[in-house]
Amino acid sequence: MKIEINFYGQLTDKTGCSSFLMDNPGTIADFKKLVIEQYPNLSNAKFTIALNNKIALDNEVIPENAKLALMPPFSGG
Amino acid sequence: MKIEINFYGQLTDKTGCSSFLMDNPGTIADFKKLVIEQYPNLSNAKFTIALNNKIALDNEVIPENAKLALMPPFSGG
Amino acid sequence: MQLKNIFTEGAITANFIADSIAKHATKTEIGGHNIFLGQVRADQIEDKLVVAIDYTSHVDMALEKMHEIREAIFTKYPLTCMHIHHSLGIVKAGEICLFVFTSSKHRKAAIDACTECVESIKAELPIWGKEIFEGEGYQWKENK
Amino acid sequence: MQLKNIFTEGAITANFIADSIAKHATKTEIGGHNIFLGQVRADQIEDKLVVAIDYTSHVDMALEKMHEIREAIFTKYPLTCMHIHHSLGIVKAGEICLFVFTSSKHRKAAIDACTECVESIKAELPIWGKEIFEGEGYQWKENK
Repeated sequence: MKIEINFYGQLTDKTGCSSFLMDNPGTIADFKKLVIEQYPNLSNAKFTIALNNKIALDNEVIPENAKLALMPPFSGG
Repeated sequence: MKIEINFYGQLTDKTGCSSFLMDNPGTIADFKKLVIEQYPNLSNAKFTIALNNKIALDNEVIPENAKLALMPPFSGG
Repeated sequence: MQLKNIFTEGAITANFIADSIAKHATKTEIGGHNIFLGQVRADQIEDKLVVAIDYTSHVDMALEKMHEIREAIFTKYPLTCMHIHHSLGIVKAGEICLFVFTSSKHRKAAIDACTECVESIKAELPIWGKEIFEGEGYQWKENK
Repeated sequence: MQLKNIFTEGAITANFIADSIAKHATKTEIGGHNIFLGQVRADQIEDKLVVAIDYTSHVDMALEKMHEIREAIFTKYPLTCMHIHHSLGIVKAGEICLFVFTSSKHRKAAIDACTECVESIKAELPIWGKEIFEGEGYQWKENK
Protein backbone atom coordinates (compact mmCIF):
# COMPACT_ATOMS: atom_id res chain seq x y z
CA MET A 1 0.00 0.00 0.00
CA LYS A 2 1.18 3.47 -0.88
CA ILE A 3 1.11 6.23 1.67
CA GLU A 4 -0.12 9.74 0.85
CA ILE A 5 2.05 12.80 1.43
CA ASN A 6 0.79 16.40 1.45
CA PHE A 7 2.83 19.60 1.53
CA TYR A 8 1.44 22.80 3.00
CA GLY A 9 2.11 26.53 2.95
CA GLN A 10 5.51 27.70 1.73
CA LEU A 11 6.71 24.10 1.40
CA THR A 12 4.66 23.83 -1.79
CA ASP A 13 6.82 26.65 -3.20
CA LYS A 14 9.94 24.64 -2.36
CA THR A 15 8.68 21.33 -3.78
CA GLY A 16 6.50 22.58 -6.63
CA CYS A 17 4.11 19.85 -5.52
CA SER A 18 1.21 19.64 -3.09
CA SER A 19 0.62 15.90 -2.89
CA PHE A 20 2.19 12.60 -3.93
CA LEU A 21 2.16 8.88 -3.16
CA MET A 22 5.13 6.74 -2.07
CA ASP A 23 5.88 3.27 -0.76
CA ASN A 24 5.83 3.06 3.00
CA PRO A 25 9.43 3.82 4.04
CA GLY A 26 9.12 2.44 7.61
CA THR A 27 9.58 5.13 10.27
CA ILE A 28 9.12 8.87 10.25
CA ALA A 29 12.92 9.27 10.31
CA ASP A 30 13.22 7.05 7.21
CA PHE A 31 10.51 9.05 5.51
CA LYS A 32 12.21 12.34 6.32
CA LYS A 33 15.45 11.15 4.70
CA LEU A 34 13.64 10.01 1.57
CA VAL A 35 11.52 13.10 1.12
CA ILE A 36 14.57 15.36 1.43
CA GLU A 37 16.38 13.24 -1.16
CA GLN A 38 13.44 13.65 -3.49
CA TYR A 39 13.00 17.39 -2.74
CA PRO A 40 16.46 18.75 -1.85
CA ASN A 41 15.00 22.26 -1.28
CA LEU A 42 13.41 20.90 1.89
CA SER A 43 16.80 20.31 3.51
CA ASN A 44 16.96 23.89 4.82
CA ALA A 45 13.20 24.25 5.43
CA LYS A 46 11.56 24.30 8.85
CA PHE A 47 8.75 21.79 9.08
CA THR A 48 6.93 19.36 11.33
CA ILE A 49 5.40 16.11 10.16
CA ALA A 50 1.86 15.03 10.96
CA LEU A 51 0.96 11.35 10.77
CA ASN A 52 -2.79 10.86 10.42
CA ASN A 53 -3.41 14.37 11.75
CA LYS A 54 -1.16 14.11 14.80
CA ILE A 55 2.35 15.56 15.14
CA ALA A 56 4.72 12.60 14.66
CA LEU A 57 8.03 11.74 16.34
CA ASP A 58 11.07 10.45 14.41
CA ASN A 59 10.89 6.94 15.82
CA GLU A 60 7.20 6.33 15.02
CA VAL A 61 6.44 3.51 12.62
CA ILE A 62 4.23 4.53 9.72
CA PRO A 63 1.13 2.30 9.52
CA GLU A 64 -0.62 1.11 6.35
CA ASN A 65 -2.79 3.70 4.56
CA ALA A 66 -1.09 6.49 6.47
CA LYS A 67 -1.46 10.11 5.51
CA LEU A 68 1.59 12.25 6.15
CA ALA A 69 1.67 16.02 6.10
CA LEU A 70 4.75 18.25 5.92
CA MET A 71 3.84 21.51 7.59
CA PRO A 72 5.85 24.75 7.90
CA PRO A 73 5.35 26.96 11.01
CA PHE A 74 1.68 27.87 11.44
CA SER A 75 0.48 31.39 10.68
CA GLY A 76 -3.25 31.40 11.21
CA GLY A 77 -5.28 34.21 12.73
CA MET B 1 -24.38 80.99 48.56
CA LYS B 2 -26.11 77.68 48.96
CA ILE B 3 -24.39 74.50 47.93
CA GLU B 4 -26.15 71.73 46.00
CA ILE B 5 -26.28 68.14 47.30
CA ASN B 6 -27.26 65.10 45.24
CA PHE B 7 -27.92 61.55 46.43
CA TYR B 8 -27.41 58.57 44.15
CA GLY B 9 -28.39 54.90 43.93
CA GLN B 10 -29.69 53.23 47.07
CA LEU B 11 -29.00 56.40 49.12
CA THR B 12 -32.13 57.93 47.60
CA ASP B 13 -34.08 55.04 49.18
CA LYS B 14 -32.58 55.93 52.55
CA THR B 15 -33.16 59.67 52.30
CA GLY B 16 -36.35 59.75 50.23
CA CYS B 17 -34.73 62.67 48.46
CA SER B 18 -32.47 63.04 45.43
CA SER B 19 -31.33 66.64 45.72
CA PHE B 20 -31.40 69.59 48.14
CA LEU B 21 -29.68 72.92 48.89
CA MET B 22 -27.91 73.88 52.12
CA ASP B 23 -25.68 76.63 53.52
CA ASN B 24 -22.00 75.92 53.06
CA PRO B 25 -21.01 74.03 56.25
CA GLY B 26 -17.21 74.55 55.84
CA THR B 27 -15.35 71.30 55.32
CA ILE B 28 -16.36 67.91 54.00
CA ALA B 29 -16.19 66.54 57.57
CA ASP B 30 -18.59 69.28 58.75
CA PHE B 31 -20.89 68.51 55.85
CA LYS B 32 -20.87 64.78 56.61
CA LYS B 33 -21.95 65.44 60.22
CA LEU B 34 -24.78 67.74 59.13
CA VAL B 35 -26.11 65.50 56.41
CA ILE B 36 -26.24 62.50 58.76
CA GLU B 37 -28.07 64.66 61.33
CA GLN B 38 -30.60 65.59 58.66
CA TYR B 39 -30.89 62.02 57.27
CA PRO B 40 -30.19 59.62 60.18
CA ASN B 41 -30.64 56.59 57.86
CA LEU B 42 -27.31 57.52 56.29
CA SER B 43 -25.41 56.79 59.51
CA ASN B 44 -25.09 53.10 58.65
CA ALA B 45 -24.78 53.59 54.86
CA LYS B 46 -21.59 53.14 52.87
CA PHE B 47 -20.87 56.17 50.72
CA THR B 48 -18.17 58.39 49.29
CA ILE B 49 -18.55 62.10 48.70
CA ALA B 50 -17.70 63.84 45.46
CA LEU B 51 -16.95 67.56 45.49
CA ASN B 52 -17.38 69.09 42.02
CA ASN B 53 -17.04 65.64 40.43
CA LYS B 54 -13.90 64.58 42.32
CA ILE B 55 -13.78 62.23 45.30
CA ALA B 56 -13.33 64.50 48.34
CA LEU B 57 -11.30 64.04 51.54
CA ASP B 58 -12.65 64.94 55.00
CA ASN B 59 -10.38 67.94 55.49
CA GLU B 60 -11.21 69.63 52.17
CA VAL B 61 -12.83 73.06 52.39
CA ILE B 62 -16.02 73.36 50.36
CA PRO B 63 -15.78 76.31 47.94
CA GLU B 64 -18.64 78.61 46.91
CA ASN B 65 -21.16 77.19 44.43
CA ALA B 66 -19.96 73.67 45.16
CA LYS B 67 -21.84 70.61 44.07
CA LEU B 68 -21.62 67.66 46.42
CA ALA B 69 -22.64 64.11 45.61
CA LEU B 70 -23.22 61.26 48.07
CA MET B 71 -22.50 58.06 46.23
CA PRO B 72 -22.94 54.44 47.37
CA PRO B 73 -20.55 51.76 46.01
CA PHE B 74 -20.57 51.74 42.20
CA SER B 75 -22.28 48.95 40.31
CA GLY B 76 -21.97 49.78 36.62
CA GLY B 77 -21.35 47.29 33.84
CA MET C 1 -13.44 70.74 26.71
CA GLN C 2 -16.21 68.59 25.26
CA LEU C 3 -16.13 65.19 26.97
CA LYS C 4 -16.99 62.15 24.87
CA ASN C 5 -20.39 60.74 25.76
CA ILE C 6 -20.46 57.04 26.66
CA PHE C 7 -24.14 56.76 27.64
CA THR C 8 -26.91 55.23 25.56
CA GLU C 9 -30.57 55.19 26.62
CA GLY C 10 -31.62 51.54 27.01
CA ALA C 11 -29.88 48.44 25.64
CA ILE C 12 -26.95 48.41 23.22
CA THR C 13 -28.07 46.51 20.12
CA ALA C 14 -26.18 43.90 18.09
CA ASN C 15 -26.64 46.12 15.03
CA PHE C 16 -24.97 49.03 16.78
CA ILE C 17 -22.02 46.75 17.58
CA ALA C 18 -21.88 45.51 13.98
CA ASP C 19 -21.82 49.09 12.65
CA SER C 20 -19.03 49.92 15.05
CA ILE C 21 -16.98 46.91 13.86
CA ALA C 22 -17.65 47.66 10.18
CA LYS C 23 -16.41 51.26 10.57
CA HIS C 24 -12.92 49.90 11.32
CA ALA C 25 -12.51 48.24 7.91
CA THR C 26 -10.86 51.40 6.58
CA LYS C 27 -8.31 51.40 9.42
CA THR C 28 -5.99 48.90 7.78
CA GLU C 29 -3.23 49.37 10.34
CA ILE C 30 -5.37 47.39 12.83
CA GLY C 31 -4.51 43.71 13.30
CA GLY C 32 -6.65 42.85 16.33
CA HIS C 33 -9.83 44.00 18.01
CA ASN C 34 -11.02 43.01 21.46
CA ILE C 35 -14.60 43.48 22.55
CA PHE C 36 -16.16 43.02 25.95
CA LEU C 37 -19.94 42.93 26.27
CA GLY C 38 -21.79 43.04 29.57
CA GLN C 39 -25.18 41.30 29.41
CA VAL C 40 -27.93 41.56 32.02
CA ARG C 41 -28.38 38.22 33.80
CA ALA C 42 -31.76 36.84 34.86
CA ASP C 43 -30.41 36.04 38.33
CA GLN C 44 -32.62 34.14 40.75
CA ILE C 45 -32.41 35.85 44.15
CA GLU C 46 -34.20 33.69 46.71
CA ASP C 47 -37.67 33.40 45.09
CA LYS C 48 -37.31 36.50 42.89
CA LEU C 49 -36.19 36.64 39.26
CA VAL C 50 -34.28 39.65 37.88
CA VAL C 51 -36.01 40.76 34.68
CA ALA C 52 -34.12 44.02 34.05
CA ILE C 53 -31.58 46.44 35.45
CA ASP C 54 -32.36 50.15 35.67
CA TYR C 55 -29.08 52.10 35.39
CA THR C 56 -28.51 55.59 36.73
CA SER C 57 -25.30 57.61 36.91
CA HIS C 58 -23.72 60.77 38.19
CA VAL C 59 -23.24 61.55 34.51
CA ASP C 60 -20.92 64.58 34.56
CA MET C 61 -18.57 62.90 36.98
CA ALA C 62 -18.70 59.60 35.08
CA LEU C 63 -17.71 61.31 31.82
CA GLU C 64 -14.83 63.15 33.50
CA LYS C 65 -13.61 59.95 35.12
CA MET C 66 -13.98 58.02 31.85
CA HIS C 67 -11.88 60.67 30.14
CA GLU C 68 -9.12 60.14 32.72
CA ILE C 69 -9.30 56.35 32.35
CA ARG C 70 -9.16 56.66 28.56
CA GLU C 71 -6.11 58.95 28.66
CA ALA C 72 -4.29 56.62 31.05
CA ILE C 73 -4.99 53.57 28.88
CA PHE C 74 -3.91 55.32 25.68
CA THR C 75 -0.67 56.31 27.42
CA LYS C 76 -0.05 52.75 28.60
CA TYR C 77 -0.97 50.77 25.46
CA PRO C 78 -0.26 51.36 21.75
CA LEU C 79 -3.93 51.44 20.71
CA THR C 80 -5.39 52.53 17.41
CA CYS C 81 -8.76 53.23 18.99
CA MET C 82 -11.04 52.57 21.94
CA HIS C 83 -14.82 52.95 22.15
CA ILE C 84 -16.97 52.66 25.27
CA HIS C 85 -20.75 52.54 25.57
CA HIS C 86 -22.80 52.05 28.73
CA SER C 87 -26.57 51.94 29.05
CA LEU C 88 -28.72 54.21 31.19
CA GLY C 89 -32.32 53.35 32.11
CA ILE C 90 -33.92 49.96 31.65
CA VAL C 91 -31.98 47.05 30.11
CA LYS C 92 -33.83 43.73 30.08
CA ALA C 93 -32.28 40.36 30.95
CA GLY C 94 -30.41 39.06 27.88
CA GLU C 95 -29.72 42.55 26.56
CA ILE C 96 -26.31 44.27 26.37
CA CYS C 97 -25.56 47.08 28.86
CA LEU C 98 -21.79 47.58 28.33
CA PHE C 99 -19.70 47.57 25.14
CA VAL C 100 -15.94 48.13 25.32
CA PHE C 101 -14.07 47.94 22.01
CA THR C 102 -10.29 48.29 21.63
CA SER C 103 -8.14 47.95 18.51
CA SER C 104 -4.41 47.81 17.94
CA LYS C 105 -1.75 46.73 15.45
CA HIS C 106 -0.88 43.60 17.46
CA ARG C 107 -3.42 41.71 19.54
CA LYS C 108 -1.84 41.95 23.00
CA ALA C 109 -2.41 45.69 23.44
CA ALA C 110 -6.07 45.45 22.39
CA ILE C 111 -6.75 42.52 24.73
CA ASP C 112 -4.96 43.96 27.78
CA ALA C 113 -6.37 47.46 27.30
CA CYS C 114 -9.92 46.15 26.95
CA THR C 115 -9.72 44.09 30.13
CA GLU C 116 -8.16 46.96 32.08
CA CYS C 117 -10.81 49.35 30.81
CA VAL C 118 -13.66 47.02 31.87
CA GLU C 119 -12.19 46.71 35.38
CA SER C 120 -11.81 50.48 35.66
CA ILE C 121 -15.37 51.10 34.46
CA LYS C 122 -16.77 48.73 37.07
CA ALA C 123 -14.62 50.07 39.91
CA GLU C 124 -14.41 53.78 39.18
CA LEU C 125 -17.43 55.07 37.26
CA PRO C 126 -20.32 56.41 39.36
CA ILE C 127 -23.02 54.19 37.87
CA TRP C 128 -25.65 52.23 39.79
CA GLY C 129 -27.80 49.31 38.73
CA LYS C 130 -31.17 48.60 40.27
CA GLU C 131 -32.14 44.97 39.70
CA ILE C 132 -35.85 44.89 38.93
CA PHE C 133 -37.67 41.73 40.00
CA GLU C 134 -40.46 40.03 38.11
CA GLY C 135 -43.83 41.11 39.48
CA GLU C 136 -42.64 43.77 41.91
CA GLY C 137 -39.69 44.79 44.04
CA TYR C 138 -36.03 45.42 43.33
CA GLN C 139 -32.59 45.32 44.89
CA TRP C 140 -29.49 47.41 44.27
CA LYS C 141 -26.79 45.59 42.32
CA GLU C 142 -23.39 45.06 43.90
CA ASN C 143 -20.20 44.66 41.85
CA LYS C 144 -17.84 41.91 42.92
CA MET D 1 -17.76 11.88 15.65
CA GLN D 2 -18.76 14.96 13.66
CA LEU D 3 -16.24 17.71 14.34
CA LYS D 4 -17.53 21.27 14.50
CA ASN D 5 -16.48 23.27 11.43
CA ILE D 6 -14.65 26.53 12.12
CA PHE D 7 -13.86 27.53 8.54
CA THR D 8 -15.61 30.17 6.47
CA GLU D 9 -14.78 30.91 2.84
CA GLY D 10 -13.54 34.51 2.64
CA ALA D 11 -13.95 37.28 5.21
CA ILE D 12 -16.12 37.12 8.34
CA THR D 13 -18.68 39.92 8.08
CA ALA D 14 -19.85 42.35 10.77
CA ASN D 15 -23.41 41.12 10.16
CA PHE D 16 -22.40 37.55 10.88
CA ILE D 17 -20.85 38.73 14.16
CA ALA D 18 -24.00 40.71 15.03
CA ASP D 19 -26.20 37.66 14.40
CA SER D 20 -23.95 35.59 16.59
CA ILE D 21 -24.20 38.15 19.43
CA ALA D 22 -27.98 38.50 19.05
CA LYS D 23 -28.46 34.72 19.34
CA HIS D 24 -27.20 34.91 22.93
CA ALA D 25 -30.04 37.16 24.13
CA THR D 26 -32.04 34.07 25.14
CA LYS D 27 -29.16 32.76 27.26
CA THR D 28 -29.98 34.89 30.28
CA GLU D 29 -27.47 33.14 32.54
CA ILE D 30 -24.68 34.94 30.65
CA GLY D 31 -23.21 38.06 32.27
CA GLY D 32 -20.19 38.70 30.05
CA HIS D 33 -19.04 38.04 26.50
CA ASN D 34 -15.53 38.46 25.19
CA ILE D 35 -14.80 38.68 21.48
CA PHE D 36 -11.48 38.71 19.69
CA LEU D 37 -11.37 39.70 16.03
CA GLY D 38 -8.32 39.31 13.83
CA GLN D 39 -8.22 41.85 11.00
CA VAL D 40 -5.91 41.72 7.96
CA ARG D 41 -3.36 44.55 8.11
CA ALA D 42 -2.18 46.46 5.05
CA ASP D 43 1.45 46.05 6.12
CA GLN D 44 4.16 47.83 4.16
CA ILE D 45 7.02 45.37 3.56
CA GLU D 46 9.93 47.23 2.03
CA ASP D 47 8.26 48.79 -1.04
CA LYS D 48 5.35 46.32 -1.16
CA LEU D 49 1.88 46.75 0.31
CA VAL D 50 -0.11 43.78 1.59
CA VAL D 51 -3.60 43.93 0.05
CA ALA D 52 -4.93 40.55 1.19
CA ILE D 53 -4.08 37.28 2.88
CA ASP D 54 -4.86 33.96 1.22
CA TYR D 55 -5.44 31.36 3.96
CA THR D 56 -5.02 27.61 3.53
CA SER D 57 -5.21 24.86 6.12
CA HIS D 58 -4.68 21.17 6.73
CA VAL D 59 -8.41 21.20 7.45
CA ASP D 60 -9.01 17.73 8.96
CA MET D 61 -6.12 18.13 11.33
CA ALA D 62 -7.12 21.70 12.22
CA LEU D 63 -10.64 20.60 13.15
CA GLU D 64 -9.34 17.73 15.30
CA LYS D 65 -6.88 20.05 17.04
CA MET D 66 -9.55 22.72 17.52
CA HIS D 67 -11.78 20.11 19.13
CA GLU D 68 -8.99 19.28 21.61
CA ILE D 69 -8.37 22.95 22.37
CA ARG D 70 -12.10 23.52 22.90
CA GLU D 71 -12.42 20.56 25.27
CA ALA D 72 -9.40 21.71 27.28
CA ILE D 73 -10.75 25.25 27.59
CA PHE D 74 -14.23 24.09 28.62
CA THR D 75 -12.61 21.93 31.30
CA LYS D 76 -10.53 24.81 32.59
CA TYR D 77 -13.09 27.65 32.56
CA PRO D 78 -16.80 27.79 33.54
CA LEU D 79 -18.03 28.90 30.11
CA THR D 80 -21.58 29.03 28.84
CA CYS D 81 -20.44 28.88 25.23
CA MET D 82 -17.55 29.39 22.83
CA HIS D 83 -17.66 29.97 19.08
CA ILE D 84 -14.68 30.04 16.71
CA HIS D 85 -14.58 31.08 13.07
CA HIS D 86 -11.51 31.33 10.83
CA SER D 87 -11.38 32.33 7.18
CA LEU D 88 -10.02 30.27 4.31
CA GLY D 89 -9.11 31.79 0.94
CA ILE D 90 -8.77 35.48 0.25
CA VAL D 91 -9.39 38.06 2.99
CA LYS D 92 -8.68 41.66 1.99
CA ALA D 93 -6.89 44.21 4.17
CA GLY D 94 -9.39 45.67 6.66
CA GLU D 95 -11.54 42.53 6.65
CA ILE D 96 -11.98 40.09 9.56
CA CYS D 97 -10.25 36.66 9.32
CA LEU D 98 -10.69 35.35 12.88
CA PHE D 99 -13.64 35.57 15.28
CA VAL D 100 -13.41 34.02 18.76
CA PHE D 101 -16.44 34.49 21.01
CA THR D 102 -16.70 33.28 24.62
CA SER D 103 -19.50 33.78 27.14
CA SER D 104 -19.81 33.08 30.84
CA LYS D 105 -21.76 34.02 33.94
CA HIS D 106 -18.97 36.23 35.29
CA ARG D 107 -16.61 38.17 33.05
CA LYS D 108 -13.25 36.72 34.09
CA ALA D 109 -13.82 33.25 32.61
CA ALA D 110 -14.98 34.66 29.26
CA ILE D 111 -12.01 37.04 29.03
CA ASP D 112 -9.34 34.51 30.04
CA ALA D 113 -10.78 31.70 27.90
CA CYS D 114 -10.98 33.93 24.85
CA THR D 115 -7.37 35.06 25.14
CA GLU D 116 -6.13 31.51 25.72
CA CYS D 117 -8.14 30.27 22.76
CA VAL D 118 -6.67 32.93 20.44
CA GLU D 119 -3.13 32.03 21.52
CA SER D 120 -3.81 28.31 20.94
CA ILE D 121 -5.32 28.94 17.51
CA LYS D 122 -2.27 30.92 16.41
CA ALA D 123 0.23 28.43 17.83
CA GLU D 124 -1.42 25.07 17.24
CA LEU D 125 -3.77 25.11 14.26
CA PRO D 126 -2.25 24.10 10.91
CA ILE D 127 -3.27 27.23 9.01
CA TRP D 128 -1.05 29.30 6.73
CA GLY D 129 -1.43 32.84 5.48
CA LYS D 130 0.05 34.02 2.19
CA GLU D 131 0.37 37.81 2.19
CA ILE D 132 -0.55 39.03 -1.27
CA PHE D 133 1.20 42.20 -2.42
CA GLU D 134 -0.35 44.98 -4.46
CA GLY D 135 0.52 44.49 -8.15
CA GLU D 136 2.23 41.12 -7.90
CA GLY D 137 4.18 38.91 -5.56
CA TYR D 138 3.54 37.54 -2.09
CA GLN D 139 5.26 36.36 1.04
CA TRP D 140 4.28 33.78 3.63
CA LYS D 141 3.03 35.25 6.89
CA GLU D 142 4.89 34.47 10.11
CA ASN D 143 3.20 34.51 13.52
CA LYS D 144 5.05 36.23 16.33
